[in-house]
Amino acid sequence: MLIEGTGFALSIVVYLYLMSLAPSWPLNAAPPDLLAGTSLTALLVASLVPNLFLARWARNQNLLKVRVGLIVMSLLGIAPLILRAFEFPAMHIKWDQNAYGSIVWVMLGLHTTHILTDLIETLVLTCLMFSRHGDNGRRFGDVSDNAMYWNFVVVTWLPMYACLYWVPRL
Amino acid sequence: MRTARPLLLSVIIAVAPGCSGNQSALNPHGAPAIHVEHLIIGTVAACTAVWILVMVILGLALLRRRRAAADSAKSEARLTMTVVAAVVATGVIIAGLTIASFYTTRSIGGPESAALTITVRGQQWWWQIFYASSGATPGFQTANEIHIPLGEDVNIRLESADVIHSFWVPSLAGKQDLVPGRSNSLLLRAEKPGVYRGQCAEFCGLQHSHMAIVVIAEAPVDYERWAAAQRGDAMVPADPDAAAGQAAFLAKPCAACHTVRGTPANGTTGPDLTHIGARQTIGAGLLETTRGSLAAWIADPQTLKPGNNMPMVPLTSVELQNISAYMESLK
Amino acid sequence: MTREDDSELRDTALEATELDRRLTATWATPPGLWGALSTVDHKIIGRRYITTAVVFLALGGLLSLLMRLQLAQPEARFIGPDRYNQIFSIHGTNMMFLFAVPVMQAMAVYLVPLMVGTRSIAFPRLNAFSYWMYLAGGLLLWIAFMLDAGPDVGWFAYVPLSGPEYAAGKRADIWAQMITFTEVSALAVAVEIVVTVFKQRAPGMSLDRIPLFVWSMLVTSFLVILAMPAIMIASTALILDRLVETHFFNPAEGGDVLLWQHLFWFFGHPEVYIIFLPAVGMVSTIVATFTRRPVFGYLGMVMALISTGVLALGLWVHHMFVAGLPRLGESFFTASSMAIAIPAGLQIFCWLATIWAGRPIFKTPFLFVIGFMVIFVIGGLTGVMVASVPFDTQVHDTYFVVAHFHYVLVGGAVFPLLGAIYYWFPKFTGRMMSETLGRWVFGLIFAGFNLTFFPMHILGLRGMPRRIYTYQPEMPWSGLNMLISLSAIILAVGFLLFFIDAIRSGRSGAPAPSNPWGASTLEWATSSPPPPYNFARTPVVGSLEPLSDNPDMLPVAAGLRVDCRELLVTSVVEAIPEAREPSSGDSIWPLWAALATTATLIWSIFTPWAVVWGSIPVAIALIGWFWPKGTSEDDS
Amino acid sequence: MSDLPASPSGRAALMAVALVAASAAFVAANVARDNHTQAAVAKTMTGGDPERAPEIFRRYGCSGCHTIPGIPGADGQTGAPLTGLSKRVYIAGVLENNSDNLVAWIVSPRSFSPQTAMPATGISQQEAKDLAAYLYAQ
Amino acid sequence: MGTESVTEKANVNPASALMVAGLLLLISSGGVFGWLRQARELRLDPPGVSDLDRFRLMQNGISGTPPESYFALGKVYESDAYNLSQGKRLYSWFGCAACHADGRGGIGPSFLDGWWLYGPEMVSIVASIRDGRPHGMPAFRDKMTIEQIWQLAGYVQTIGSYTPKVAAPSRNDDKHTRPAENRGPAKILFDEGPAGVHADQGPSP
Repeated sequence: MLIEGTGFALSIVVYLYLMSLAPSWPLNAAPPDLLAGTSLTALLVASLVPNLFLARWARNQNLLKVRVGLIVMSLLGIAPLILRAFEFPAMHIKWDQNAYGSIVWVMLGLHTTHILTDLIETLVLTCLMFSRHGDNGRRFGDVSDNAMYWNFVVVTWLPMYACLYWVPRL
Repeated sequence: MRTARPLLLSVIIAVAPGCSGNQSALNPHGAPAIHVEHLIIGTVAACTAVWILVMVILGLALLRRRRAAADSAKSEARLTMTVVAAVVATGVIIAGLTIASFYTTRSIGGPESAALTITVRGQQWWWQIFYASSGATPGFQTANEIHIPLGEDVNIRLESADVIHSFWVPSLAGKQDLVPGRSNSLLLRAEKPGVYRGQCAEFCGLQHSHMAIVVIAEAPVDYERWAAAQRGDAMVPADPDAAAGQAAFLAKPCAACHTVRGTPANGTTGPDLTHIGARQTIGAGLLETTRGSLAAWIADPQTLKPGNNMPMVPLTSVELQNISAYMESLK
Repeated sequence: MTREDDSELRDTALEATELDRRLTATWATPPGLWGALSTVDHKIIGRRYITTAVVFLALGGLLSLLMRLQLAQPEARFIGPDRYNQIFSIHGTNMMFLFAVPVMQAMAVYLVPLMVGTRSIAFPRLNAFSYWMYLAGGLLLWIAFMLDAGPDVGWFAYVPLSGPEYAAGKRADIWAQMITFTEVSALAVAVEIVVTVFKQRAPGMSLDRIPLFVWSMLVTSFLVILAMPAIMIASTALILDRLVETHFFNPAEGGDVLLWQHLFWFFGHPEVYIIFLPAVGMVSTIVATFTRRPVFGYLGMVMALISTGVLALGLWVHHMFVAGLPRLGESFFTASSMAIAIPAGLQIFCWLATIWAGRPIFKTPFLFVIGFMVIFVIGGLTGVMVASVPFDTQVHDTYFVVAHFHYVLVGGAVFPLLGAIYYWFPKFTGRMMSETLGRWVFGLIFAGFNLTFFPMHILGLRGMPRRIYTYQPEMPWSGLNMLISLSAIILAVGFLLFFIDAIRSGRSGAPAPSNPWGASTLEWATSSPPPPYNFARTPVVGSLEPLSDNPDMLPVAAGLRVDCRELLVTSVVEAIPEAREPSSGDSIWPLWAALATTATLIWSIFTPWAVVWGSIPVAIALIGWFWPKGTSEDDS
Repeated sequence: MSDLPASPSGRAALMAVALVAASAAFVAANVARDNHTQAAVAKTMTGGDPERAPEIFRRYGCSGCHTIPGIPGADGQTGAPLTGLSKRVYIAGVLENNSDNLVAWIVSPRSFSPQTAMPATGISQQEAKDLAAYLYAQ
Repeated sequence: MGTESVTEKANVNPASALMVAGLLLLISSGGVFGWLRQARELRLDPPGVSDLDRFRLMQNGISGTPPESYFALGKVYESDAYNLSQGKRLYSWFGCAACHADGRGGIGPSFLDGWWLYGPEMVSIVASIRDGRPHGMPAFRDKMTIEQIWQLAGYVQTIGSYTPKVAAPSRNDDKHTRPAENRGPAKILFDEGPAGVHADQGPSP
């Protein structure tokens, strides 16, 4: 996570660097529409609540609750992807139009990859918890690691959200 | 100790002036380069002293006679003191060198004071050079050769047409990159008349090795005479070979890439050839400008400088003769 | 967790031979091809890693001989510009990404678990995966070179020369994608080492008792983790620019050419320390052993390691002094670049003090350390020179810099590495290398190196730029170039002799005892070569030099299971035992995962859709990797 | 199939031989491919058959005056060596190097360079094409 | 004796067999790589260049056959990345954009719309560039060498191709006006296919 955190931080640095060179920012585009991104942010922040519960249940090795929590988190992993699909057009620019478009798409893409990775992991864990391998200390450990990772995905989004949606409005 | 001798040798080379040809940081003839040379000599001397000192200590540590049982606590304390002192000394030397470096940077100064500005545009793999117009006197374009008046600050504006190059004439100044999308500048000032060779220092592709530039520093009168000649159109060829050469030049692909002012040839891809016969070199320092090397270059540029952007134009033997005669006549 | 029953056989219950038999049954790699492909034993993987890296060293060395052949005379026609550009690009890329960084990490993969007294590295399957990725990246580069598709844009791949407009074909993409391979493997190893050092140290090995080599690898791993994402971002941006026309480096659309240099050198400068810091650890280890005393100023050394690591992240701009950046920034980076000389100086002085106070024994590993001191100090001092902006404007991108970084990297890393190989060879193979040949190897390499690289300083000052495939006969460089090329032969003979010695000793050298040098760190507490389980019982550490304190009987901790792979987890600071943790068993899935990733990455040079379709097999392989097999390791 | 040498040094030697063999195969295949391409281009350009050339070179005395690679006894010192002819810019310093000019030159050199010492050998057009194909294929 | 050696041969050590297989693989891959390797040609042989002029065109100026040596060279002007990117540079150096813009056309016809007045074959494009065409396309016979014309033609064909070539060059460091060649701009911008008859763009074939 330190690696990915550095990656996210560097992408923000690149964004700000390109901004510092540009005569106007965003370059030849309107600032992004707030709706999709903001509701995604709200959704991600809200998803922290069940996620924290899930982490606690996993620590307590409560199989039933963990199963429910994982299903909820799977759904909460899919929902942001749907919203994300609306975020790309909300940027009013494509990756191949100029450097602003490039960095914006790469940042969104980078974060989407993380949501996707965590979602797949959550789905696999959900299957596992319903299989005979489920009730096992190690699996519960995996679940809390996964919950931890989701926290990371959500927390790193916040500076990126600020950067993508609010910096162009400054 | 095996390396001590070459190291000292280099110091001797550094101190002995004028023995390294005309493309050398150790043979400076321009104010910026002279300042840097002083810094180089000073730093190398200081560092050599440090190195010798460390080596002497290493030698002693390795070979010294050991007493049977030393008072370990006392000697440890003494060692600690020594190491701390050495680190402090390192800090002091480093600080001294940093200050010397800042001082040199300051004394070189920026190109703000310059009266004359020359724009150098890096191209794969040659230098396009613009002398700006001033008032009524029109500007002109040339390639691979800069003339500057002696003892005057000259601002070299550095731009690139394609990839990153680096302008480096070590006898006059340090190097500076030519970065696409940006514009850099560099101060040149020659203290002694002469022909100073420089070379692209940033890897720029296939013919990075053959991308030389010549800076000619001459008395202001000579410089003005040269500039006046450069502003003029190309000479009309007098002898029949050259005249036929001009006709061939215009009929063949040559004119599509090269400009010869005063003729219909106005291509902009290759170097301006209006006064090529007066330049010292062709092919960006590849060969001396003679009838023979002109012919060799025109006949087969891809063997002389593989990968460069001048194609091999099929010419009959007579056309080749004539065009090279024409080129030579463009003084 | 203290329950004792028949199904959980512990090492407390068994006497030595039976313990050895049972532990071997649990930890050993099964024979045959399948076993070799699915092993996760850090020693086997470490040896593989080292061998592969040394093969790449030899290949890179051959390229440098080709370059010297071409440069021996002016306007030589032996190699044309196109091939020469590929050769020097691959030489640099190969030496940095396929030799220097991996070989240092490989030494750590082998040694760190032994030095901290544990049974295996953390995340052993990730370790296997990282090796396969590294191998695939290396093969990609070299096969591309054989097909005349080798990168020709330098190891630094500056845009726009490497960008979509000026680098035709797939050469630059292959460079950028090869970076991804080595990044993935380097980052994986870095994570393994950090976790191994933090959580798996032997009981009692508190932070102030960690061997210096382990400290150096810890700092190195953090540097890898912090610096490598920059090049990952940079190379991804480059591929995107080339493949799907993003505009990161296109000035006409708001991109910037210098952005590449910032990102590249933000990684590229720490890279030097990623290579050099492990060497500091090696030198410290060898100095301690061959002067018969602990390294002077342990705390100072650790602080120097950490501060070098921190400073390394803050001086990348000194590679860009002539790119036309604001002068104030340049001054700052001059100061910080100069400042790094202070921790480096501290290290040198500590070693000198150690030698001064100790009783040196002039065996081959120690000879290499002496050579290191002589050469590296020159490299460091020339580093101080190029840290000065005005000085650098004259020598940047000239042979002076070529000389400088070969003094730093060969002097500062290859010499210690060769010493380290002579030093640890008995542990790796159970056989000693030849002392006689070793002296010849040292003498030839030392003399050959200095004769080859010292004159390059002078060439640089006399105006010879780097990366030129030839020079004109009018330039006054041909004499020195001929000397350099001839000296390179001496250097090559030295290396050849080293390879011969290593191969010969590995097959028929004198058998080595457990601790041939009388060293004091834990890797010497087990047999040479170590058994698959490293230590029959986990050692307990009471000082910085556990073997000097108790040369005969090392105290041990017991209680680990012997019927499945299990190791001891300890606390970060004091190394107090916390829990028993299972360690993953052999698996073929890391290989499948590496193959799927390789296919995806190479395919993605050609179309972006490869990332979408290729992620499916990658995901399948990863699920297969982590899916529990119902074995005891999975379930405890 | 015989068993491999059991001794370590034997295996190392085998490995070394295999590496050398692989490098040799690499170089040989590369050279073969280049030659193949070059020969194919030469044939299509000239419309001649290089197979017939060696005999023609000897019959018309070409090999007496020129050094020609691959032709037995062709080490003549009177005319210029004909190695790497396809890379030349001019034929005899007079004609642009292309297949028509080369054939024409071989048939009647005097018509292009009156002072040349090269005789009109009475060679036929098709024979000259065969020679051109051979020379360009080198 | 005999039986002994037979049994020995029958029980080949699997490790040895593996090693032999590995060595054979090594040697054969050496050969394969050697055969596949194709060095970048910076200077074509002069007679080869001159032969490029000898393509045959149909009477109506549309389509024809390239010189046979072109096939012997492996159709390098269509498939070789270096030649294509050289062609791209020539496109800007020789001012093609003045009439054809970024490939969309202007005064001259578009390359992207899938409509080739004289067909998409290399020889047609080469002939158009070399000899010019009615309605304003000038002849470049005296401005470019024949090798440059082939390079340029390969590039022009690439811009208008509906299946993007792997070897195609990517964008320039210029303003973005259309998708880059390696992404198949014709396909992206004119996915509906050939755009019907262009009465305004000269004679239809």
